[in-house]
Amino acid sequence: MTPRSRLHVPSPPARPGQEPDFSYLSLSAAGAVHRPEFTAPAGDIEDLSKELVRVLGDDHLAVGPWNPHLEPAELQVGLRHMLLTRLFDDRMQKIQRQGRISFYIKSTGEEAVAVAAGMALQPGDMLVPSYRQQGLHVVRGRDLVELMCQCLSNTRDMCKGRQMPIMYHWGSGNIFSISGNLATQYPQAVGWAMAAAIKGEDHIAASWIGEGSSAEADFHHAMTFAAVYQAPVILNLVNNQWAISTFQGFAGGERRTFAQRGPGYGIPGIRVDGNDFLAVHAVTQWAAQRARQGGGATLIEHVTYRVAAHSTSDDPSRYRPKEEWKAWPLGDPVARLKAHLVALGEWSEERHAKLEKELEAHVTACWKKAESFGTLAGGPSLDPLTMFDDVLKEIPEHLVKQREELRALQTAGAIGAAPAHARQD
Amino acid sequence: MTPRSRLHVPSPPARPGQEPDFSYLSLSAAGAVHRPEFTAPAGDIEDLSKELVRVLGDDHLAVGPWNPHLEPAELQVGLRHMLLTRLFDDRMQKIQRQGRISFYIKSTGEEAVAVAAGMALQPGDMLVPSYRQQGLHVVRGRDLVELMCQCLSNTRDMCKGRQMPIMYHWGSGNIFSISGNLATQYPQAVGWAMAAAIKGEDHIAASWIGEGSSAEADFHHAMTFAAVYQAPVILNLVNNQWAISTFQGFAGGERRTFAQRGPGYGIPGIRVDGNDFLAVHAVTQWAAQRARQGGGATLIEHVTYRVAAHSTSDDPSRYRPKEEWKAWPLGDPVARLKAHLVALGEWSEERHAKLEKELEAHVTACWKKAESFGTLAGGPSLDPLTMFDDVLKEIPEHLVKQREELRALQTAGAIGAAPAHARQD
Amino acid sequence: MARMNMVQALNSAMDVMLARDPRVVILGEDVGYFGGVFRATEGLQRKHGEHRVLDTPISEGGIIAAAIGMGVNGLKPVAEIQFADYIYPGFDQVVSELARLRYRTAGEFTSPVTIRTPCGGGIRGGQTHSQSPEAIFTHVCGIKVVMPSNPYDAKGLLISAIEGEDPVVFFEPKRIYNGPFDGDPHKPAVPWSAHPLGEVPEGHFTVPLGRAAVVRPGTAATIITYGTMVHVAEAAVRQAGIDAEIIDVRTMAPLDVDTLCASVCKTGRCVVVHEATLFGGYGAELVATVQEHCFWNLEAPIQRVAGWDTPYPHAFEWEYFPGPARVAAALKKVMEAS
Amino acid sequence: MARMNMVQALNSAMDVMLARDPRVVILGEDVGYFGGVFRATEGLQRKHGEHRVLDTPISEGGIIAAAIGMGVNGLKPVAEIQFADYIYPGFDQVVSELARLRYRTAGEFTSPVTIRTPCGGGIRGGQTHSQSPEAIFTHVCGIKVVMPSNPYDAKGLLISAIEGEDPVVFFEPKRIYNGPFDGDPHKPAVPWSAHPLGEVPEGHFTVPLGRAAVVRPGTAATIITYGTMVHVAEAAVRQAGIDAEIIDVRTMAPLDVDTLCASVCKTGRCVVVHEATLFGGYGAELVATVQEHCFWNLEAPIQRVAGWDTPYPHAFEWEYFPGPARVAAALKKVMEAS
Ligand SMILES: Cc1ncc(C[n+]2csc(CCOP(=O)(O)OP(=O)(O)O)c2C)c(N)n1
Ligand SMILES: Cc1ncc(C[n+]2csc(CCOP(=O)(O)OP(=O)(O)O)c2C)c(N)n1
Ligand SMILES: [Mg+2]
Ligand SMILES: [Mg+2]
Repeated sequence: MTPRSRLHVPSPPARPGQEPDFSYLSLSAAGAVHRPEFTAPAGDIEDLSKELVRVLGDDHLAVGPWNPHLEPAELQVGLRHMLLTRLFDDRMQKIQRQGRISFYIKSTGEEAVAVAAGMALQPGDMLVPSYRQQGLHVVRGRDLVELMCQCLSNTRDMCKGRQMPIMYHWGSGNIFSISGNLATQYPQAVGWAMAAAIKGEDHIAASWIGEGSSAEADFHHAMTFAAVYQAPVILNLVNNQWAISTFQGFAGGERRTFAQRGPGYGIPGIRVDGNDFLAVHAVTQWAAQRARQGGGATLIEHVTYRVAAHSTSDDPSRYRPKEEWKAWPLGDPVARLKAHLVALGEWSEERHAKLEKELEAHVTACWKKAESFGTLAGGPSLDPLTMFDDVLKEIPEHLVKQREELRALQTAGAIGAAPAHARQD
Repeated sequence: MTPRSRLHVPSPPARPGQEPDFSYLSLSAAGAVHRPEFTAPAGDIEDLSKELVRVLGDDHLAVGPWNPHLEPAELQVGLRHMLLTRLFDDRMQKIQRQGRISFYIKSTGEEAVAVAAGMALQPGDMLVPSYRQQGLHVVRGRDLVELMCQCLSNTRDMCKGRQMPIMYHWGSGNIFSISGNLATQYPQAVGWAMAAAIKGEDHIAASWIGEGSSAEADFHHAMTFAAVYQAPVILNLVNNQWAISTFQGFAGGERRTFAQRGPGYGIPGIRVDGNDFLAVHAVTQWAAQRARQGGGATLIEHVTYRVAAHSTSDDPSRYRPKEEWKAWPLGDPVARLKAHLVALGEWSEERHAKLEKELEAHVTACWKKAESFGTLAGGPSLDPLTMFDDVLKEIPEHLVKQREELRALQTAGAIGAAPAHARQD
Repeated sequence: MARMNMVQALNSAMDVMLARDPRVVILGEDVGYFGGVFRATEGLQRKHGEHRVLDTPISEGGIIAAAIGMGVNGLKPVAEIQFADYIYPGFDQVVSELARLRYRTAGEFTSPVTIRTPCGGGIRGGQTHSQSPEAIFTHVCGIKVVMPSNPYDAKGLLISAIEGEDPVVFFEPKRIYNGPFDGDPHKPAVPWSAHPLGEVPEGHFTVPLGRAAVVRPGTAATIITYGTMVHVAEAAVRQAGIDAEIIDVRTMAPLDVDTLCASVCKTGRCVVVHEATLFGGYGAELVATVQEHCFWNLEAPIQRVAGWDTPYPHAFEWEYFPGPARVAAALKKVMEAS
Repeated sequence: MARMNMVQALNSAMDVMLARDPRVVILGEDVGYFGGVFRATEGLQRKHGEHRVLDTPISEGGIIAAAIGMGVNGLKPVAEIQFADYIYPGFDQVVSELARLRYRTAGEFTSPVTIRTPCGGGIRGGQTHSQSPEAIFTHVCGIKVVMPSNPYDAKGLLISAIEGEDPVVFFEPKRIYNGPFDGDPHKPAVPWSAHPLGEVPEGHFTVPLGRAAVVRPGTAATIITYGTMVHVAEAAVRQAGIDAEIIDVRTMAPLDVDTLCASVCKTGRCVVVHEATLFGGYGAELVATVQEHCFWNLEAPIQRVAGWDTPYPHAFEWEYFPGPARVAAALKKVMEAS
């Protein structure tokens, strides 16, 4: 036998200029996957990690044991949240293109992963997202103005200008701070849940991570601690097929699903159609109840597709077929929920168009208001001297001195106003 | 529903003063587990991660598809290696108790995990152990004097006095350096294997980690990289039931096996009776052939028991029943291989006693020789000024100066000889 | 008052806080049933329950991350990292998360985690049981960094750390867990029970963070140091016969600049001492700060005495350890210069 | 000679080394097919093959660990960490493994990994795309730490790093990838193509590690700095109208003490400048070293100009960034003092 290189290098099914090819995806039919009791031992339900929980069929009707039987009114709220999330994203992206904010990340095509899951949880539950679940804020009723002000780093920025756009948090809304460092939030969510269990409280935590980020150490930390202490936490893994330029095979998705990691740790893993609002809602509810009843953690892999660029700094046409998303076999979560409601007779094109208009007007009004608190180009702005606050609870002496040094420089005119927009290399 | 704490805290089946209880272990009968082709897809052989590959039956005969059909001569060599490892350990522990070395770690009861695996590999394969696989050095024919000199930090210490006892390495023998930091070697072994594959060489790497250490990030890194690149590596996880004071439940072993982590990553996981020389040999051979033929990595969980204290700094009677090891259902690897050879008519009590004597004499002779190269109490000793070597390839200026500073202090008598033995707090 | 060694003092601090504040939880490798490899948590799980004192998986990153999450959910976690040498796998969670959370959320989310970890050499632990990585943490904005040099301070500082609302990395110089060590390995060990600072109140008391202590008043020169080296400095002063003032930094960040600089401006001569390696070490910050504030009073260049710039070499511990001979030599050097 | 910006120069260094030495491999997140988020590896996979230029999982710890293993097996890995802010998850592998392997095996095992990582602010990247963590690495014995300030040095130093047998952490000040930046964000960006140091040989050449460069001779004072701040220092000198000598450290560890101290002993005044936060920063080491060697020549306390001791605040980049105004003020301060 002649020795030869055997290094396997994962390669996506299609590159720019090639035909999109999603044949690698294994799909189950809507309604085909069984729904076990909350109390089923992880070892007995390993099949859930290989199948794909789906509720909405091709006929747009809800079928099977995972049908959450939501009221039409609730579905309409879900549709509204997803649509608002999408319109908000579209607007913010446009605003970024105009140079009015410096950076943005869209969640287009993945709205259900945040919205349906968020709706299936309770207000006291702590949500611990990555940067692509802005839908959670929408679900919990956050004033979009606050999100916009954060992106503007203006006088109403909840982060006081300290974070890049989209790094939101919401203390009173129980939505945790987004970190620029991937995956760090995952084991923190487990710790939060452990504390709830220690205190004997009835709240659970839910966290989100991208499939690419699951290669980070913190994924392992989260899984291990969740398994050992049976922490009341839902660990959502959003498999949107792409990290930045690398497809999910580079996170280890070539030969098994990400949900299968769960059983490896003794945690149920559920693979769900992430673009099926009803399915995401149902599996979240199942996992939440399991956690609340002392059954510990669940890993949920949401199979979805990142329709947009990774961020406004990215150009996906360099690494994947331009219209790959059009071939995505699981469709669009907004369109699918809409079609379901239409099929139920609870929605119509007219109502949809009206809602869209209403929400667009709402977003416009919010942006107008947000701008009144300051923009990159002008208006009121945060006092730079606040940058010395909150490093520690109390401002230590050396920072007092540094603040005075900066104040003196400002007074002397040595450090002037910032330019409208710094050069981005 | 009244909220109540649900934090699960793993608890071992028995604490000091209680009856040992190994009923949590799931065992398969010898010969009961199927042996798939090398080429079987990981997803098709997930059962191997839950079963327990065993070859030696209660009648001490080899049975089933995993029987490696080794020649009696080879088995005798294996027995010799395991016995030598054990006697070496016993002697070094005694020597430590006498204060003649400062620290030691035994592998008692786990000798097969290193010896049988080591014998199933080829000399060009890189072995990347943790601190409890001294048997690998024995298998590869290392002069015990060299290991002893390392423990003595004497003039023949391969580490030049820079590492605590047992932190061996062997460049020409292809046994990697042991790190004091747990688990770091695991992804390094994967990197080594990736390089072999990149170069098109026919060597594989094999690494060892404790079940407790599998909670470290580096376990995840190793598994992820091994899975993504199908690296030719064997990842051995030695589940000896205990970390220091915490049982394997604290690493996540309560609700599934460690081997099951493999399938979670798309890597075959095999759970093997780590005290069964033949079984360990067979699964190693299988995994090695798979890796060499381009099939990628295998995770092997060796189910064994840490008979000795964690190290000479540890007192296990504080946290587990004193004689727990006596109740260990998988017996002793040396005794079992011996009984097998006897059953084959290829060994006898007399030959065993004679071998034991011979090996003890050998260990004694080695110790004598090792001592001649310096002991803690006296004899030749390393030049402390060598401590400035090997920080970088070439000694940089600031270290030259520091070396001169130390030399001057020595000359002035300001820094004297070290005491025979520093106080250990 | 009771007699305590440093381990007992730390144990007592945690015991007091577990009893006083239901939010306090202890977590770490082997800290629960077993009571810690250095016995710092001995008896605490038995007394306060296994939901207050938790054994953890061997995962420093996971321990610190979980502690952060617990802190966000209203607990006051005290995490033990078994050896400071093993804190690096948790480094990202410390730097990117623990230290940043208050800042990045403008105070809306905080997590007051205390990380305890034994550091330093002199116990024949070789390169992975002897490190002193404090400098690295002092460069991270958003955490406090502490190292006590005696049982009294250890307890008082640890209680302050746990009660405070900031994250603290609390280094414990394990060489002096059982007794002060003056750098001479030939001498019999003196236990804390025979030392005035081994007298420690049994109940609650605090030693404030952010304040250095003048542990030996003097006029001829100033030695700035912390941890084990405080005792080495005392021995060096005796050995050199120079009336140096010795300052125990105690809190490395934020630094009590005033106490340090008042002394150096008075004495005009300064030696900075630590066990950690010299290059890029915390001593550099001390020198840089002192020379800036005391330049016009300095009679000689400030000297640093520190570990040689090599990994901690197991067999050459006493040639490596910056003992009294080296400190005394530096003292003489700053006295002679002019 | 060709015109290159710093990214192209780095790309060229890797290209040259991939072609010259079959042992060289590149690995990192998005470095393969895509060519890196800063395009530093653009075209390299296409040219040299996907076994030489590897995309990796998003796992900085895994990347560095795998690179170490590859290095042990005879390769010369060049690992990219996408932002220096993300190096912390790999910190344990750097400190405990990469930096220690040669030492702990007395040279029997070595792994000459080069870790490239973009650092520094000024690109509106906020706190997790702007950090300058070099100080932390300079305190780790067993690695070299490098930061270039122009395309020529970038290529020459990177080739030296890859060819050398020691591990190197190679920081790339991303603010000056495309052109020198003098700290004034209001000015139009000047590309490297219009700068003499944008002239870079296309083939193989080296700039030695461990040697600082006098980038502007002067007599009145010495500014010691590196990376982006070299250009800020130049602007500050112009602004202040003071004939300061500017030294570009280039290799932070091991440090070229002689070049630094010769200058300060000559000028008698010194300002140390870096982007990283002040407290416990690398500037402290520079100050401590310089004051020790040049004490008798110093006319004024050495000043440090550095990032304020806060996390990098996204919106206040230009109040935070230690620009020419602050450097000039410090220069004036050292000139006035006496
Ligand atoms: C520790 C760390 N490493 C690298 C990055 C750079 N980075 C930001 S997003 C990203 C891709 C993440 O992909 P995935 O987890 O799949 O999430 P998605 O963007 O698809 O939602 C990378 C590599 C980072 N932010 N943090
Ligand atoms: C990073 C790190 N954390 C903690 C330790 C301390 N430590 C040394 S051995 C050990 C237990 C390891 O248990 P396991 O992995 O099961 O291996 P075994 O000793 O049973 O062979 C611990 C916690 C260490 N050496 N390194
Ligand atoms: Mg993704
Ligand atoms: Mg173990």
